[in-house]
Amino acid sequence: MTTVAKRFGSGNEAVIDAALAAGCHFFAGYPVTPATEILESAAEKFPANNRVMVPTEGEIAAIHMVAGASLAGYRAMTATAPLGLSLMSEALSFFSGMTELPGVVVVQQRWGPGDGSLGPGQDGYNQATRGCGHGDFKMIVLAPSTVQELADLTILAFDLADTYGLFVLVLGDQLLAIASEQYVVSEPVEREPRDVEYGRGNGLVLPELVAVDETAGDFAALERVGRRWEQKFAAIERDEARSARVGDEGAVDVLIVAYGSLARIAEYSLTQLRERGLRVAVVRPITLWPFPREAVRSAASEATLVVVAELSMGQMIHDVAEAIGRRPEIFVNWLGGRAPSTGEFATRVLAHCDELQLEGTA
Amino acid sequence: MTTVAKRFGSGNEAVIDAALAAGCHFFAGYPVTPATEILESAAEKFPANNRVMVPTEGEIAAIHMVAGASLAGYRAMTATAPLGLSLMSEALSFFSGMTELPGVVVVQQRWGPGDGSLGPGQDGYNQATRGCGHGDFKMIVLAPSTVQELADLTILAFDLADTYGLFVLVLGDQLLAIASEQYVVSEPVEREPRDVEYGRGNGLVLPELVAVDETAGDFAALERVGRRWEQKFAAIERDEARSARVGDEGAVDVLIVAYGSLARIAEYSLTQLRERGLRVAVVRPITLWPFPREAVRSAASEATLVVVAELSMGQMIHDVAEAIGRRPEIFVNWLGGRAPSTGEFATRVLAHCDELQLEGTA
Amino acid sequence: MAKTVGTVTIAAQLCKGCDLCVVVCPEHVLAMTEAINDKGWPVVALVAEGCTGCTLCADVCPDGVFAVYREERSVGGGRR
Amino acid sequence: MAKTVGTVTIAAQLCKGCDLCVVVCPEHVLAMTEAINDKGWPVVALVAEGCTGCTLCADVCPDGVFAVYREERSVGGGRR
Amino acid sequence: MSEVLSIVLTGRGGQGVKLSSELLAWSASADGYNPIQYSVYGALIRGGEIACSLAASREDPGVPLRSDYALMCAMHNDWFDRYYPLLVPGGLLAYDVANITPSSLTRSDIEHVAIPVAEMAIGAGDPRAGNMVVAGVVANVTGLASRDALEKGMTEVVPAHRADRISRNLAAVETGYTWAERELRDSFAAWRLQ
Amino acid sequence: MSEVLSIVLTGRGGQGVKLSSELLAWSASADGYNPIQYSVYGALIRGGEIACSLAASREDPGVPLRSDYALMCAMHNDWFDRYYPLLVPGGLLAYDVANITPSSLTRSDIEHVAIPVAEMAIGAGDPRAGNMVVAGVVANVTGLASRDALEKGMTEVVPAHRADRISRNLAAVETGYTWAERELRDSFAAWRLQ
Amino acid sequence: MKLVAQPDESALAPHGFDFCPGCGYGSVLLALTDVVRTMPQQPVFMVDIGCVDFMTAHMPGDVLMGPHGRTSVLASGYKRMRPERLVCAVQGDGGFMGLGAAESLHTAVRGEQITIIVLNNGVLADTGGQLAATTLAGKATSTTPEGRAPQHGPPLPFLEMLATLTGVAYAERVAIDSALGVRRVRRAIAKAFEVQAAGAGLSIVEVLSPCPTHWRMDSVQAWEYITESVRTVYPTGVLVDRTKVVQ
Amino acid sequence: MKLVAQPDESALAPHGFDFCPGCGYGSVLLALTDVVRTMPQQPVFMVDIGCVDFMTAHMPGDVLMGPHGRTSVLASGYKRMRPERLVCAVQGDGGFMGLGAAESLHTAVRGEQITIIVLNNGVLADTGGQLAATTLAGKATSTTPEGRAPQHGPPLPFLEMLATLTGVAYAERVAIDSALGVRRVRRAIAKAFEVQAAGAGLSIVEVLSPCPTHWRMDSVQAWEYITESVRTVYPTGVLVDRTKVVQ
Ligand SMILES: Cc1ncc(C[n+]2csc(CCOP(=O)(O)OP(=O)(O)O)c2C)c(N)n1
Ligand SMILES: Cc1ncc(C[n+]2csc(CCOP(=O)(O)OP(=O)(O)O)c2C)c(N)n1
Ligand code: SF4
Ligand code: SF4
Ligand code: SF4
Ligand code: SF4
Ligand code: SF4
Ligand code: SF4
Ligand SMILES: [Mg+2]
Ligand SMILES: [Mg+2]
Repeated sequence: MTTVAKRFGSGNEAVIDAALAAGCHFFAGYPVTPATEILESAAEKFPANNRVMVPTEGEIAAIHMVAGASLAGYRAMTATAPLGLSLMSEALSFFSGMTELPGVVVVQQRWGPGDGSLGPGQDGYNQATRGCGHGDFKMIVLAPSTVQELADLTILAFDLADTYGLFVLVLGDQLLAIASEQYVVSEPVEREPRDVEYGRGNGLVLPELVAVDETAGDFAALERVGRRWEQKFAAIERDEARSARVGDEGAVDVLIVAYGSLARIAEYSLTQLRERGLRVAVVRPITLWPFPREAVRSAASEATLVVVAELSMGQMIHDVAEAIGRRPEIFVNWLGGRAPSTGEFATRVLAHCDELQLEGTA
Repeated sequence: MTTVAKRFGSGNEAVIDAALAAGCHFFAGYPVTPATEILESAAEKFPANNRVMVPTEGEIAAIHMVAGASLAGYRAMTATAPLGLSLMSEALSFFSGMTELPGVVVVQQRWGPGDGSLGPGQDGYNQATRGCGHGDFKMIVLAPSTVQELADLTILAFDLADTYGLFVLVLGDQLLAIASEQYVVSEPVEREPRDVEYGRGNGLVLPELVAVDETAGDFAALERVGRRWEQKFAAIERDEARSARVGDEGAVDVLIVAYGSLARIAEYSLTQLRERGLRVAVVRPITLWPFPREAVRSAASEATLVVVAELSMGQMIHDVAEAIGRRPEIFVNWLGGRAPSTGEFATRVLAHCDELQLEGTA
Repeated sequence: MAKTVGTVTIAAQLCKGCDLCVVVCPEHVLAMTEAINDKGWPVVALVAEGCTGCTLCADVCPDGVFAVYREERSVGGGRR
Repeated sequence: MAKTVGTVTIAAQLCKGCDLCVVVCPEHVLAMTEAINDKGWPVVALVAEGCTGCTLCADVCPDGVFAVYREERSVGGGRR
Repeated sequence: MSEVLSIVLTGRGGQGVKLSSELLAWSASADGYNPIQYSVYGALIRGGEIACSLAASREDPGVPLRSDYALMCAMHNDWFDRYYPLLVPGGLLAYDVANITPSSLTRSDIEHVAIPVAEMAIGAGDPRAGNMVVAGVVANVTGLASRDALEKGMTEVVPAHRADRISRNLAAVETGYTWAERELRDSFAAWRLQ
Repeated sequence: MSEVLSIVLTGRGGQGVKLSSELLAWSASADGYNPIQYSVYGALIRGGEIACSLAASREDPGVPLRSDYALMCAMHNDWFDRYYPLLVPGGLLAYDVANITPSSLTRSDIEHVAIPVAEMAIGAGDPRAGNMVVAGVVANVTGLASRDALEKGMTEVVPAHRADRISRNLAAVETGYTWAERELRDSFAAWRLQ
Repeated sequence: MKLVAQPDESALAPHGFDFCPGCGYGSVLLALTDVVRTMPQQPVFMVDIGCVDFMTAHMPGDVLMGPHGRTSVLASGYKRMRPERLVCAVQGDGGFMGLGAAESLHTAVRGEQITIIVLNNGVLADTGGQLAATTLAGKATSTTPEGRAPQHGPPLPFLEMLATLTGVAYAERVAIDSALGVRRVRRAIAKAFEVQAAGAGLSIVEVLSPCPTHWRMDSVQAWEYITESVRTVYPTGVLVDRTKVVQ
Repeated sequence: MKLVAQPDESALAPHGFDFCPGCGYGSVLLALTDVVRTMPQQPVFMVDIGCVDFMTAHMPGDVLMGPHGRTSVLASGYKRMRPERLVCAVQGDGGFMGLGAAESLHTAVRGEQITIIVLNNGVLADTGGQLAATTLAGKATSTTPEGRAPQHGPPLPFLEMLATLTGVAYAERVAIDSALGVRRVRRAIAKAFEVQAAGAGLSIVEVLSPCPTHWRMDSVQAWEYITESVRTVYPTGVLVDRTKVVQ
């Protein structure tokens, strides 16, 4: 039996405690703000727990090492910012999409293109949910909103990765990364390597695409592999969508859709919104892919106004629009590495509600 | 006055003829199927026309060289497949998103994650339209459907890149890349370098994010830059969406939405669909970002069934769904590097129509 | 006196007619033929006596076409 | 006889109190003070006579704090 | 007779099928046709299977991927099965007599013609120029390209570092062209481009 | 009195503000509170501006980014302007007497207290330990952490390779703690955590 | 008569190799198979993208194909978790010295306990014979139709550079340009695996391998080109053997 | 009295540098400014990401900050189109020898006509002092809390390796550990620009630069560490000067 300890620390530290508890045995990574502390924590705790941590010369090496360790049967991970995820994207397409190796990448978002701003942002949604690398593949994306949830979802990420044979991204952000809170994670667990069995011909040959296509240039055979993947992704869309709802039940005046740290800010702003006589709720996608379409759609169907809030120019908003079949009435966002206080959040939402002459029903 | 010559050649060759006609003076690149011939054509024609072609050690070097040449004021380009675009994505976020340098990347799609299949595919839509690199930025994406249009859009790409200060992606595919057709492109043009003026302080300092933020850690100033970008992207969405419609006018039984080579196949399948008594049309997005939402929406509003066709598991379909406010009734796709003949295309669409018991009105 | 004699078997379906074995064979007992195998390549054949089983052809053939056999045979009356 | 005399001016707002100049000054005329500048760093000062204007402090200061002045002065009666 | 002539050449990469097809396309273009040409390869294989699709018309030739071939030229058993069914009824299969298993020729709704490719190539002085012989046959039988156009096309498609092959290639083309003129005068007449 | 106590420490990175804040958070946690701590930096600057937000409660402390500070501890003019307005009416500004320009202290709806940081640090034997003095003051004035908890917290937040600083740091904390006990007994009483 | 030489059937299954006539990669594969069948354990192979990946199905052991240029780090990750296994990356020169040069370099810096077989054929062969880091000066490729010129720089002596790093326990360059050369390939690969088994550090075998197709030569000319030209720029032999020092 | 030494005011504007106390980067910036003000034209600078990018606003010329590790190729692209301008990449050791090692290497292979100033401070400083290719053996960093150990490999002598390439016209390593050292930095940078102006090839100046913060030392100790430890692993001096051969 594993014991459970209450700890106090940053989100970045919680990630490594969670990884140890999930039986992760390998970490490789390259520093980048605001994920660096994850590496540093791994550098301390992985060797101390008889696991391997390799500080590499860059992100590309890191993700390939992780894939190698995963092929060896061990739970393996890296951590980075969207910036570094860009450099990993070719490999992720290969290893997650094509060879179906399990693995976990924790991505702490900041804001902006290029080296952008170091402040909090949500600029990695598009990349994580659909564009991380070429090719027709998907990775599960988990979006925690507290340090505790960051730890919990890191553990879940390893399980999902093993279940489906893909990489799972835990998409945090700068606030989660460096804010310190209490959290509970069980003690480190040692895990036996899983069997790696894809055997054929002289031995194991990966990826399957190569195996099926080896002599024939047979596009039909390739298409069959594609169809299998299509079904796998459809199954994940069906079974793994997760979300949480906070606030008033049933019909509301204002439904806020937000994820991650910003969702938490939105949740705490509800008090102030209610003071204005509004019935309000926050629906928070926990899986960004698969997007919890049904949960968002049904909540929106009982809401007068739908608000989408993001720390970006609008990335998740397209998934929301698709889910609810219309453009959300209100979009509020903050850019530049800036996140609002709960007061500023509420004020901004209220200004839009006033403009749209919303009457509260509470 | 430039003369105009009729040529016969592959799409890949047409790209380089078009680049020369657009006054592109610099090419750097790394080979990858099915874009390699673009490099090879550049290797022949760029030096012969007194321009610079650098075969680099990889995609990352190529895109950085292109950015350097662009900073020097010259029109510059590279070419690759989605595979290589993944490796360029970090730099594109930096140079297109953050420093607003103009540039052109021709991307010839194949299919599949990883090194996937070498056959035709449309696996780069997500990546090109919204996920190419981290950060809150957009690149214009042009999708030709014939060799002639590939040439024309390559030229347009340079113009748009200069107008808006960003990279423009020309998203072709394997069919367009290697199919040979007649095309018309004007003769090579020499172009003076543009003035590069962002002057401040001791000299030009790019990117602006660094310039504004240099001493103050001033997230509000960073946000102002973000807002300017937001407006720029909004202007592009308003002014640059392009699409084409072929087939019956007005209300139709079946509206097909497809892009690139597959749209061309769809267009030629119309005859066969009409033989079944259907009124049919194809709406073909030419800009994938900005997506021609209005054109698709209004066409769909007069259509009984909307068909989305892709050589992928479904990437553009999300933009169509968002545009028309519902899930398109029919999705047909081919995977594995396989594209249908016009007959197979029509048959597949008709099977769905039959299933949905569509009655033709023609 | 003992003489080394050998022979080779040729997996003609694997041959690609690259000529390397022909050039390397010290006894000049290999030659390219007019025959084309299923893969579309001209194939090599053992065209003369005198193979010593030296294995050079097997060493150089990139496609694993040769198996080489060898034995020592006593020749002549052997003067003491 | 000519003696080289010098002096330095110190842009105290730029100083970060790293001590390099203090250690390097051959005449030991620089010292760290208790004063803290606007950036929050202790600052260096010229605390004694004897600067020769050798410029070593300016060479080593990573923050461009020093301007160095120098002149040759004749000292003593000068015996011939 | 359709306004678009659609043909396919199949074989193995090492046989030079693609060069034949490119030659035909370039030459047709030089002769005022509007051709579209596209090759499909067996993935990941050196000298592996190849099929070259060529459609030409005085107007719009349509899409690169076809399934309506009037003429198929088969130089190898590989991929024969894949394209043979795509010949339209009344179409023509011309095949390399040395490389196609006769028992595969099962359709009765099309015409079959055997080409003595190797023999002609050797006759033309270059045993490896079978692909050029075939190009000559196709050019003649379809009316896609004149002798003049073929000569122009050849200089376009042969890479600079192989320019020394041009005249040998043209000799092989000519052999095929003349052979078809003599032997296949009536086959394919219905489809021939004007 | 709100159930959540929210404080902010501002200054420059070089002053060790973050370490103070972490110490307070860890110690509060050790004392059974539920704290949340978050630092904002001026981008791109070594030793640049920093603000450390710390909220604590027996229950849920809420979000990391705050705008409802009951206590602000200002160690430098930098970013003073950014956070001073975020003090709630009735709140307390405690400031380093040597580093804050008195003319900035313009609000009349809050209380102001000057801390002789440098003097106390020197008194405690380490002129650079001003941050620790401040931590002691805050711990005492807010009731966030007991002496015991501060001692525990210190071993958590000081990195292993700097363990030799622990006792000097604790001396400085103690100086601030005692000073506040003596001088600020009544300030902030309304907000103090129990 | 006694059978004295025969290729491993399983290597050739099912239909032989898919390389061009005269390609040296077949010889490398046969050599590798010969070596492995005498070894107590089968290595696991990480095969790079390129013509080299036509080896995938014929390898004497488990295989993972990896993204272009990075199989050395992939192999390192595997080896770090499975130190008891022999791990071998097989890479083209383009991948090893060009696209993946940073990863190759740092694999050598860290002295990863793996074996790398580098196939130096002087071109990016799989994509059609473009300039590689190893193309000889003056040599025409499809991206340098006028030949490798000064602005492209001279061929890169990467193995010489890596051999200076102490993490590299063994580095040898061999050439497929004679029967003897092929035998040396076998010997070098065997030695490299021995070095790995001894845990001495990274072992690298670079094979100068003919690519008649893209060199635009026949197979025999390609061998001669290696002997007369390539080997003057890329001399064969043991560049470094730090296992000797260790003993 | 006569003014005999004064830093360039424009370099320091508006409020001086943002480096830590005792950081060598300030000295490099001042040296660079000194050199440039005596030159007939201002170079254009491509500055890498890292603590090095705090130089951006103080550079004596136009500046483009580039993505981490790749400024050498960025600079090369610029220079290819503007051969008349002097172009200079300024990079940290992490970017130059780690993340961007492939691009740095091939910039040297091609002998790009630019100047690269590499700041070797033995750590990835900007992100908080992690292991870099240049960290000395045994030295503790935030990702090697027990010190750089054998599994991390020894420090990488990258400049030595590059100096073997003929594309590198000039390579010198200098150290900021004395007044004399600082003067040599100036001289080396001046020489590097001369080499570029002469079109002789790539010129590289590697500066051993103290990082007291992450070395966990005071400024004076950091100088001593360079003198006593760093320079034994990374010897200073001219590694190669091919301009001499040319003349
Ligand atoms: C990131 C990436 N870029 C480009 C390619 C396309 N590509 C496939 S193989 C190859 C060249 C391989 O050259 P080399 O490594 O020398 O191997 P060879 O083919 O010569 O065996 C290239 C560029 C790819 N697969 N991945
Ligand atoms: C692709 C990428 N990965 C990571 C980072 C984060 N990062 C910024 S600076 C830096 C380290 C810089 O080290 P070095 O090049 O040695 O420069 P120094 O800070 O020491 O001057 C890192 C890893 C980044 N900006 N880009
Ligand atoms: S074994 Fe020797 S002699 Fe016999 S065929 Fe082969 S090379 Fe010639
Ligand atoms: S070496 Fe092998 S493949 Fe080449 S000709 Fe001889 S038998 Fe055939
Ligand atoms: S100029 Fe020389 S003597 Fe004068 S203060 Fe500076 S170092 Fe000392
Ligand atoms: S060297 Fe410069 S910064 Fe350092 S103490 Fe002296 S004057 Fe101040
Ligand atoms: S192209 Fe070259 S390397 Fe590739 S299989 Fe052919 S000969 Fe071998
Ligand atoms: S961290 Fe090091 S390199 Fe960066 S500014 Fe401080 S001393 Fe200089
Ligand atoms: Mg190669
Ligand atoms: Mg550094």
